[in-house]
Amino acid sequence: GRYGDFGGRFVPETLMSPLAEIEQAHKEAMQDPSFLEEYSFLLKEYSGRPTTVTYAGNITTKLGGAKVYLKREDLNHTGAHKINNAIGQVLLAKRMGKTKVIAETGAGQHGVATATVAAKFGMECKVFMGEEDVRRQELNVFRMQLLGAEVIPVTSGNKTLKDATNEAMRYWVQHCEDHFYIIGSVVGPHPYPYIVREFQRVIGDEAKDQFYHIEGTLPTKVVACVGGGSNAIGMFAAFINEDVELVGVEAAGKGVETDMHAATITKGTKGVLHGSLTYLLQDEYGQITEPYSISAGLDYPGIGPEHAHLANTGRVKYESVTDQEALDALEFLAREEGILAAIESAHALSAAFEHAKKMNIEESILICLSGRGDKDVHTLMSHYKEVGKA
Amino acid sequence: GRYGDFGGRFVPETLMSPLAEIEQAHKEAMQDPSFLEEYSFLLKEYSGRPTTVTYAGNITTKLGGAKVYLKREDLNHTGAHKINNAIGQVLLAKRMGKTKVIAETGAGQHGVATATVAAKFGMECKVFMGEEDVRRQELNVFRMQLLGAEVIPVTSGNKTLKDATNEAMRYWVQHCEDHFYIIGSVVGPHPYPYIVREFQRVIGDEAKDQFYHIEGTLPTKVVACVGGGSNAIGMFAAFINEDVELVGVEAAGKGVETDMHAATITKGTKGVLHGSLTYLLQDEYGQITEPYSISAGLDYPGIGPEHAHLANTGRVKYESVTDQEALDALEFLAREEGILAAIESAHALSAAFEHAKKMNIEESILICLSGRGDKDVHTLMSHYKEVGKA
Amino acid sequence: MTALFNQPINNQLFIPFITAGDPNSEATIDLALALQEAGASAIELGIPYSDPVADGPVIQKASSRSLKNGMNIVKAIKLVPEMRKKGLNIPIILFTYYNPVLQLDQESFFALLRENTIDGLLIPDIPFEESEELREKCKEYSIAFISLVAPTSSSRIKMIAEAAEGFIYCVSSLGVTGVRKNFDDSIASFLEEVRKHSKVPVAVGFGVSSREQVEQLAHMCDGVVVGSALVREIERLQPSLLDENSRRDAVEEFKNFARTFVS
Amino acid sequence: MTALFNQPINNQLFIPFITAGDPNSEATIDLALALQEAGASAIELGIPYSDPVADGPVIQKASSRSLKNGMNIVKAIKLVPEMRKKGLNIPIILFTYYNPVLQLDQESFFALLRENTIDGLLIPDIPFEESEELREKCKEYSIAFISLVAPTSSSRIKMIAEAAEGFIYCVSSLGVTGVRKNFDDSIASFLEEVRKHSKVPVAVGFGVSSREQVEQLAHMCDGVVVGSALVREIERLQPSLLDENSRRDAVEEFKNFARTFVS
Repeated sequence: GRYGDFGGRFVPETLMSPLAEIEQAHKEAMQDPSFLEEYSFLLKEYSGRPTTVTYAGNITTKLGGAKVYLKREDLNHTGAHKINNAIGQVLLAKRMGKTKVIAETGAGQHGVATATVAAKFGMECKVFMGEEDVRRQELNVFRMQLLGAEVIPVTSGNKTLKDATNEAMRYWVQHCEDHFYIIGSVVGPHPYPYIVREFQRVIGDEAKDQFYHIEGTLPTKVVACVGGGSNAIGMFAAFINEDVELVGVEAAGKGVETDMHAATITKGTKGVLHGSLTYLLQDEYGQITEPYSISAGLDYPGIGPEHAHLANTGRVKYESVTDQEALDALEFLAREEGILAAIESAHALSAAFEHAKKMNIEESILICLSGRGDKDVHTLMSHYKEVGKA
Repeated sequence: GRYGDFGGRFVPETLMSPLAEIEQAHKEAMQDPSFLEEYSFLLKEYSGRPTTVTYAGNITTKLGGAKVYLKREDLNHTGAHKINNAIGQVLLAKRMGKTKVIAETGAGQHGVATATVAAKFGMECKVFMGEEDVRRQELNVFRMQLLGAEVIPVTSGNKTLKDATNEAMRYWVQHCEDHFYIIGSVVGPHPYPYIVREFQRVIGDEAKDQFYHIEGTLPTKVVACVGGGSNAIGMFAAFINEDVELVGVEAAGKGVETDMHAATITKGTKGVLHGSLTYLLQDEYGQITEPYSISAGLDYPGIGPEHAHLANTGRVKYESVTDQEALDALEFLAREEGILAAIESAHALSAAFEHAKKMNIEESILICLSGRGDKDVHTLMSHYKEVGKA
Repeated sequence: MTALFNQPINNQLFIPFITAGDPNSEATIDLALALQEAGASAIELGIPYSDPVADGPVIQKASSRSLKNGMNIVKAIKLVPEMRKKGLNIPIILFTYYNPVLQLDQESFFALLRENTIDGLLIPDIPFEESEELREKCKEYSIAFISLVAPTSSSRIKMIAEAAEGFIYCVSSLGVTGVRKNFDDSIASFLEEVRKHSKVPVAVGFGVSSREQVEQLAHMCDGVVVGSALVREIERLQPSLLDENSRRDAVEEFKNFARTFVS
Repeated sequence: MTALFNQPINNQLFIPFITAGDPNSEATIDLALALQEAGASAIELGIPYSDPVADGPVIQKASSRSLKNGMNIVKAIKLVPEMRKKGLNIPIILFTYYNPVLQLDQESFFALLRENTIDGLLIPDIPFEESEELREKCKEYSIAFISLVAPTSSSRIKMIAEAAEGFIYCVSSLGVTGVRKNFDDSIASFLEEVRKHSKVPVAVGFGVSSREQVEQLAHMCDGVVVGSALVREIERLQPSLLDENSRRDAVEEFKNFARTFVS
């Protein structure tokens, strides 16, 4: 359960046996052809995979550098990569005989994905969501409710993703005997970071094949945004042993020089949160500080332990992008390519566009477009109102 | 340009030559392999086609009748089947050397699709939308604006789709020399109903193959909603010469016995609107009456002329479904299968579920799920608030 | 061939358009008479329609005012004999979208036109190719079927112009009806092409809104159709036109305005 | 083996929990002394933490009150000598989440514990498998490393119980800290299993909130840990505890409340 120094299983004793059972069940499942077949079938027939790889020709021309390609996770059922993992975990829950699932959510994408698979598998579903995120993502809240899930607003702390995760863990500690906790990112105690990566690696596996089919080679660079980091790990998994430069992009919020950001690797220090040892935003006494990002999906003070390790070894380069840079990239993509990205994904776009400019046309850059931006329209509207653009 | 008695080209003289040019350009394009290749390429690499066919297992079990399958047009880029046609028409516009496009929109799906392809092809874009629909579909309005389109609120009449279409036609009459009008449904003067059908038949062509691959046979019945009727025609096209029962579903609003509905075939009479002869909701003096549906996409007093013909010959059976029935079906699908349908598509669901109940498990029913419901969340929220459910 | 103008044309034709029932039936009758006094060669009497796609905002508004008053195609046709009774003797051309016509039995419709002394029929959303049957019927009933040609008609001009009856209505520029500041320079060659093929007078419409424009067009055509400019004046005079006490003065004011278009 | 309780245990252990700095440092010292007077066998001194996932709402709120007062792990540890100065002689167990500990250099942390006469260490989010190094250090510094076992521990009970030091903390039911009305019936067999393997006293915590519950548990274990019930009382008394003039009375009231848990 370790990635170098990082990871582990730092949880109350109550959860140790449930986690061991999940680890065992997952191990068996991944060796069971009927499990893998059902997982693949659902990805294909239910979520519409494979998602396509789109060449962003207009942007390539405008930037005048590397060819820009987008892995279109926004075309998944429910609008983001989160469904890949939710499908995997609900199948695991079913295999373990559980009939109730819980989840935490920030932007609501994982909450919607979980509510969706819970509906599909007839399971009771509770989604914990910070009260501030409930406000920012009201569309997704209603979607979850319509799917039959109970959305539980969390009022502690900053009322965002970290607090929702705390509350989900607390609830799980009390109800682990009959509840399965569907964690939405490559965070949490072992085996979650591993399970989530394995259920998200389909992104990279597909993209690698598709890209090779188009270009006859591998991309020069691969870029993905990192909150907890599940889309990035899923994307990177296929390229980690290849000669491909990997870039993870964190949320710099109002700037990493301010105290309003979520740039965990760039500015964080080692610590334990939500069950694993990783980089965290915290004060000298180990109190977790409140992160900030315009993107509810990146507004998290920790990061997946495998990312911490990949940052440490230097295999993946981590950068950060401010709110404004992300929004500019989002608008640029919409205007040039007719694609409305999630604000999360727009962080990857922004960094990737900067890279692309400095590269040449023989090179190429593959970006994980992790989700669509429909859910962010309210946030965008109020942002534009604020800056007087709408 | 006729379907039996229906169709034709009833437009001001100014538009006659532009329409003839479009007809000619389309004819040539459809025989040009490079055009067809680019169209197919965009459907695949940009919009993510083929869209999958999903077996609705839980619903099948609950209804206890025919096997229920869904053609998942909601998984298209921008969230509905409208993009198929918008891609086709923008390619046609490009081929004709036009650099400006206009469109009308009701629910905003066609407007978003048009704004999207306009962005992708670097064209100026104006979308006409009834003021009432601007209010009902504010999410889509902002999406269009973000994509760089100008949304023009139309204040005449009932301020919905019919009025938006009037205004788009007026604008086109004045600007037809350099503007291409991307009509969103199988309505309007010839050759539009034909062009739109040809660009939407991919729905049925794919679905037929996919269904055959799954079941080894053809579906017993195929069901689709009908506003103008483009998703339905696109779906039906592949089955029209087969031994498959076809059902089109209109919006009965608050009931066909009231004056608040949009059940054009069920309750309409012959007349000319927006350039073609078809069934219309009108008074004895030929004044078009205001239709009503909770669904902005079905809130139209006319219907594609080919549908009028298919109703007349009896090849397709047309039924109608009320607001409430559609919402119930929408909720049922969300809870049972984890899929949030557009209110438009929910009309097809509702009728299909009733059919399915009366059929047996050896039979099957294929429903065109024409779009996703994210855009309708506000409408749903206020509806549930009204009926005291939320 | 169905003639609309019995005498040979000496001076420019002035063909005004008003909407039946705007602001009410009585006013429409008085306004028609005023137009005759102002020198109108014929009157286009517009049938209000719910979806007037060939009209700009001024006539759209007139249409909905009139519809609110309960006007319909049958009532509008029946206003003409009342105008005649008061002395109207110039031709009346019924301007209507196709759909209201379609809802009437064809024979009764034409009988209605004849009974009520309608001289011409103009349907802006019926192009040449869709109009054969109607043109036949018009001939049978001695009603002039007015055709429109547009700058975009190009190769269609010959076909349309040769078959034209009464007068041929040339759309001055691309577009719907409405007031315009200037005409496209290309209008001269367009009108020349129309005249080459037309055996009937060539009138220009859509956007003619001032004396200057009329003069500008005079040497290129046989007349003008003026719609929105007059309808806007009616809109302005609406309160006075609706008031029994002030109607006469308002009609007089309207007549003076209309006269400015007559050469 | 590091012993926490020097004397053999004659009666039930009463191990109360309070949060350092709630409502302020002075009050914490007085409350600790009151608990000793009420008959506490040892005190769990909680370090406030931003993300206390093992705690219910009562202790979460105490944590955030204390953090707002500027409390931290170092300050909290340094309160203990002040308690000792005022006569506290029962063992003090530091209750802290792992992250604050991790931020300190390990040697300095243990030196700090020893210097400040801390007797035990309880980290609710360090399971047995992750605790080896800390347990070694505790031995080196003669600090009892308190282990938790839960009903879900099942096959892990033996492993944990055999390695337990000071006392073994049994989670009464699934869950986080907090006040509960009733205990699960299965607790008896769970505690029996723990006692079979434990060489140290067996205490039950998480949810013990009344005298009745203490009595109900008495024959099954060696003592109880009471947290939320006491912290809620502190919350109630907060205004009086913060006021110099009323603190003494409030502490007395708290003492009387705490006494109800002592058999």
